Amino acid sequence: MSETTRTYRPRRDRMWFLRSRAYTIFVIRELTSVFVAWTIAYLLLLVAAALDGALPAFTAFAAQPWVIALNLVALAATAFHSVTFLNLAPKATVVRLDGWRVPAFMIQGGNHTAWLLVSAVLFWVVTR
Amino acid sequence: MSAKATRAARLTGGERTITLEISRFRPEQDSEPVFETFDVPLRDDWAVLDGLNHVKDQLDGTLSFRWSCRMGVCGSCGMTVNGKPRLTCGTFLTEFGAGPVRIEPLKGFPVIRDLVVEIDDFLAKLSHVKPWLIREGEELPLTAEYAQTPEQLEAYKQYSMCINCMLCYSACPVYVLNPDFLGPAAIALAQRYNLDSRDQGDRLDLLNTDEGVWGCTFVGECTSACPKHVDPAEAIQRYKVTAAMRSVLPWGRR
Amino acid sequence: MRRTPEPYLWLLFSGGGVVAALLLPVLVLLFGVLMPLGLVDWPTQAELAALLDPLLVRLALLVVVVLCLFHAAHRIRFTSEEILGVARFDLAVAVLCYGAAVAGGVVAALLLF
Amino acid sequence: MIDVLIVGGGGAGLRAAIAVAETDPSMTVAVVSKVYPMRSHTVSAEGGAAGVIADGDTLDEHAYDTISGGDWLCDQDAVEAFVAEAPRELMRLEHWGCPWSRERDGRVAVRPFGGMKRMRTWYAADKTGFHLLHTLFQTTLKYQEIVRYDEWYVTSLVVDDGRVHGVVAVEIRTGRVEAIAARTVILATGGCGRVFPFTTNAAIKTGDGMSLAYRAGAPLKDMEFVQYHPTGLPFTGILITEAARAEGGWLINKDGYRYLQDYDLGQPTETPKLRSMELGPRDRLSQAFVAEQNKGRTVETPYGPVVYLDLRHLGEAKIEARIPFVRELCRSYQNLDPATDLIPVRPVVHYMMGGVHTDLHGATPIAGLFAAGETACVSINGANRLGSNSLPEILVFGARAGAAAAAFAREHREGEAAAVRSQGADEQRRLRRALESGGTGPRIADLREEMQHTLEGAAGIYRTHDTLAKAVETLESLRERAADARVDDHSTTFNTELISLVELHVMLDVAETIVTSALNRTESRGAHQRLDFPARDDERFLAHSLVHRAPSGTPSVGLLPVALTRWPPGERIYGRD
Ligand SMILES: Cc1cc2nc3c(=O)[nH]c(=O)nc-3n(C[C@H](O)[C@H](O)[C@H](O)COP(=O)(O)OP(=O)(O)OC[C@H]3O[C@@H](n4cnc5c(N)ncnc54)[C@H](O)[C@@H]3O)c2cc1C
Ligand code: SF4
Ligand code: F3S
Ligand code: FES
Repeated sequence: MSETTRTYRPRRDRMWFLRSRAYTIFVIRELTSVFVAWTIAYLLLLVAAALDGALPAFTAFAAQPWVIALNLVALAATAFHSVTFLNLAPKATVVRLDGWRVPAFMIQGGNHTAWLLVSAVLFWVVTR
Repeated sequence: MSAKATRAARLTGGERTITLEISRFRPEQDSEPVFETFDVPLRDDWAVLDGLNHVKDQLDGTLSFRWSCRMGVCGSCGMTVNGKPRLTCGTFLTEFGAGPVRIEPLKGFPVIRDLVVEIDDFLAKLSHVKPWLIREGEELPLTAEYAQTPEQLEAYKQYSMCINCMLCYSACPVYVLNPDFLGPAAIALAQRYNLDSRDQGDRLDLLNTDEGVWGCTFVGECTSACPKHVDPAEAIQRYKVTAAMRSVLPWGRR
Repeated sequence: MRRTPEPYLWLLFSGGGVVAALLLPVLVLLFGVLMPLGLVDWPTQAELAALLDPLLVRLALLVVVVLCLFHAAHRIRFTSEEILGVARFDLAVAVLCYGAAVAGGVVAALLLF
Repeated sequence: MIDVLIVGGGGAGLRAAIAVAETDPSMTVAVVSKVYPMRSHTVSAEGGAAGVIADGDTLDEHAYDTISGGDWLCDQDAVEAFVAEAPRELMRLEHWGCPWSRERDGRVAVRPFGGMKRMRTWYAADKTGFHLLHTLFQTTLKYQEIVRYDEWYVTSLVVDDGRVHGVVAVEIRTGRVEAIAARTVILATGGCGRVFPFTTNAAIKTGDGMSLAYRAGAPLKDMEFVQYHPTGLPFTGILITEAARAEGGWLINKDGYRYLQDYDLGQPTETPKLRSMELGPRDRLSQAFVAEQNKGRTVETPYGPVVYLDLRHLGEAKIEARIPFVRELCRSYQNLDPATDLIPVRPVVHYMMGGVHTDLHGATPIAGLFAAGETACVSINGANRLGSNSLPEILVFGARAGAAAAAFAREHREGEAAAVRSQGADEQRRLRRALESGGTGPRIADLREEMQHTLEGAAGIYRTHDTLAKAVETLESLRERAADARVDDHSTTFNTELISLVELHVMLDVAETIVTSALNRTESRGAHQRLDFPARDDERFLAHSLVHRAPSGTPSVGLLPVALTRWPPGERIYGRD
């Protein structure tokens, strides 16, 4: 409306994600997805090896220190992903029973229980 | 205000002080903001806003900022206090120990002067999401209400508590990077009507867009910043579910 | 109204998020850490092949792969735009990210079937 | 040329704007407001809005409660119109989406309120004004024909030959002074609590509309009637709503004694009893506080004497459910929790019963000039407003003023461009002078503070001739010194100091009319208590005070008889059936 005043528009802060802890955590949370992708790639290599009869070559590859190191990071990243993702779920899904809103911690608890169960079952299936 | 403030000073002596580092931008003389420091009395019951009023009333009459209710309900006194978006009338000086307290205008908005920012953009967005009750067909006569049980009220109540203070916009990196994003409060207010059992409108076309709910990447800081527990992040994620379901289900679009 | 693909992408992203959250940590733990370190024995070639034999398992695996890759692609798309400030090239970034995910899915399909 | 220009974007202003837009979409409506409309002070109202809806309640009972609450200074025809339309207006708000609190069956819930014989106060938890204002504001957004001038400050009315032609306003952001031509103007600028040092009112409540009308030659009515609310937080003046008492809160003195029983307000009961004890009218409760203070039974604090509001026996659950905002305010602004702690409270200036004199349709004696809301005095509040009558008032009379202004604008198409231009230019020069040269004298804040303390001392809960007469002199000297008030800020961009200066002059006008009217009324009635004339005097003063600005600039007070219809003056009885 006013041509007589000039406003100050700050320049874009390139390092915005370092400006606060919350932003940094957000960015880390998002970047866990890189390791999700890595994990998938790694598992595909395993499947390929298993189907092609090249499992020993794969286990040798997997035993290299840098691969183990990478997978340790991937483990941390995917676990972080799981925790954050399952915690955020109640935001998108508000459950109401007869007008009573199921509190977030219950939904989160349910999610984490499911995660543990699935993990246990998989562990059992693979190592049995 | 000054009256109360100075009276407080007289009654308790005024020995402790705290330093305020205030961002100044005077378009006639500054090409970009500069900081100026002021010492103000530090009292247990003083909010940051009381400190600013002390500056304006006693030290430098040229300082500009908005405020009105001093009870956290008019939504005009939002500023960046030590890096965080806060309502200055509800933030006590004692929270900052020995200080200093750095006070800047809300980030993410053009600065008009000193601590005053331009929020016309939000008002345009607010109008855009049709934040009013939409009814179809016959209106009830003025002797009867649209019945709404306490449970139905509860379903949207939280989203109706928004005081338009803009803290959530300031906290949202997506908005700061992309001013076209509809933003947390506007979407929360759209949801306030969507979830109102009396509303018969449809805001899918307004919200189901790249600048609408899909602009949000769920940073979640809007909710942390909100002084009224509106939880705009939740409002947005919930509408994402709605919009996604209505997009894939054949009967979703009327 | 202008149609937007975002709802579909978001559904894929969310599905991928859930699948990844539930499955991936235990899989990396087993195949990426415990087995390579020798703490748990590798299954034999035959056992693995048997595990992958049922069609249903292979289909499920394909779905998992595609969803997880979409999940990653979606987040990488937005995060890179936010961090690097390249939102105005969204179309290109999106094509790149989702393209990679689709490619990964195709590779997986070829492998499995 | 604007058909209806509304000064003020609070409840009254926005309701008027919608009334115009709804009656005639071809009209142009402008809302000029010194803050964004949703910042207006209506947003702070907590307790509720009265309107007869409950089974067994009647319009006559609401009228009688209002009239006796107002100590028979209400115009009874106005009250009858008011109580009849209030329920419809509140229902209209419901139809626009206001989140009124509900009964289990889905019907609107009502609660008891001070001075009301029946449960008839609609509420939206304890943020009634907030929800009401936001509902109105959001509803105005759907009308294209409502034009807004946000953050424009109106400095004068353009009046020529007894007819209004528009306003002069400054755009705060740019400092641009503009004359806006309009066929009709509605003043809806709210109250003037900031004239006093200790008030529940927001910073913006400086009585602008009253001064605008007064300077333009319209009379102000009943300005001596200033309401003290009995329960404000010390220091901040934040209001603890009457709903806290309606839900069962007790007022106790330093000995833990429910002292109201000593002041002819009934006997203590466990559960709240309507029109009794803590649910007595505000004037009587505030006066009882002063009496306790004189007996030495209040508690001294750095911010003056206080008594306690005790909500502890209500329990946390009820407090959370019914008055959560009270808890939030106590926690955030006083660092205490009403579920476990006593709340220190004292009477604080809350509401202005007086204002711009209007008829039942909001019309002032100046043609084309209307007023509504707290800035107006239609005379439904008399000598003491009942809690929860103001929100319905701003709706009922906002709507009436809007409709009347629209009708007037339809019939009077002529404009007076010359007057608008020349008065616009005058005002421009005046403000430029203030801006450029400014003064070098005392600080605005110091003058304001002195004025506020003068008013508190002279026109507080109890008044006498001598202090009032002395206040008249002090105000005169303040006005002289204000002419040279120091202005540091010479910028045209968002110059809030310039606005404070204008507001100071405005408040001095208002203060002067309050003190003069109080001096003239040699009786005690409602909120106006003269120690030197302790009795009500219906012989002489069953009449409104009308204060005009004499050509010399000084106020002159006259009287206007009260309109009585069916309720002859009687005794105000509380706590006794
Ligand atoms: C804390 C508190 C609690 C209350 N609780 C209740 C309650 O529970 N029930 C009840 O019935 N009543 C209550 N009241 C009283 C009631 O809220 C007010 O009387 C009513 O809201 C006034 O509304 P209004 O529209 O007249 O003015 P406001 O809402 O004050 O609006 C005034 C408008 O005028 C504008 N304005 C002023 N001057 C200028 C100018 N010079 N130029 C341009 N614009 C200008 C302002 O920007 C604003 O938009 C309460 C009051 C307070 C202070
Ligand atoms: S959602 Fe919360 S933070 Fe955002 S404007 Fe509304 S009240 Fe303020
Ligand atoms: S911070 Fe921003 S990205 Fe979404 S969750 Fe809140 S709007
Ligand atoms: S001054 Fe109103 S919210 Fe702070």
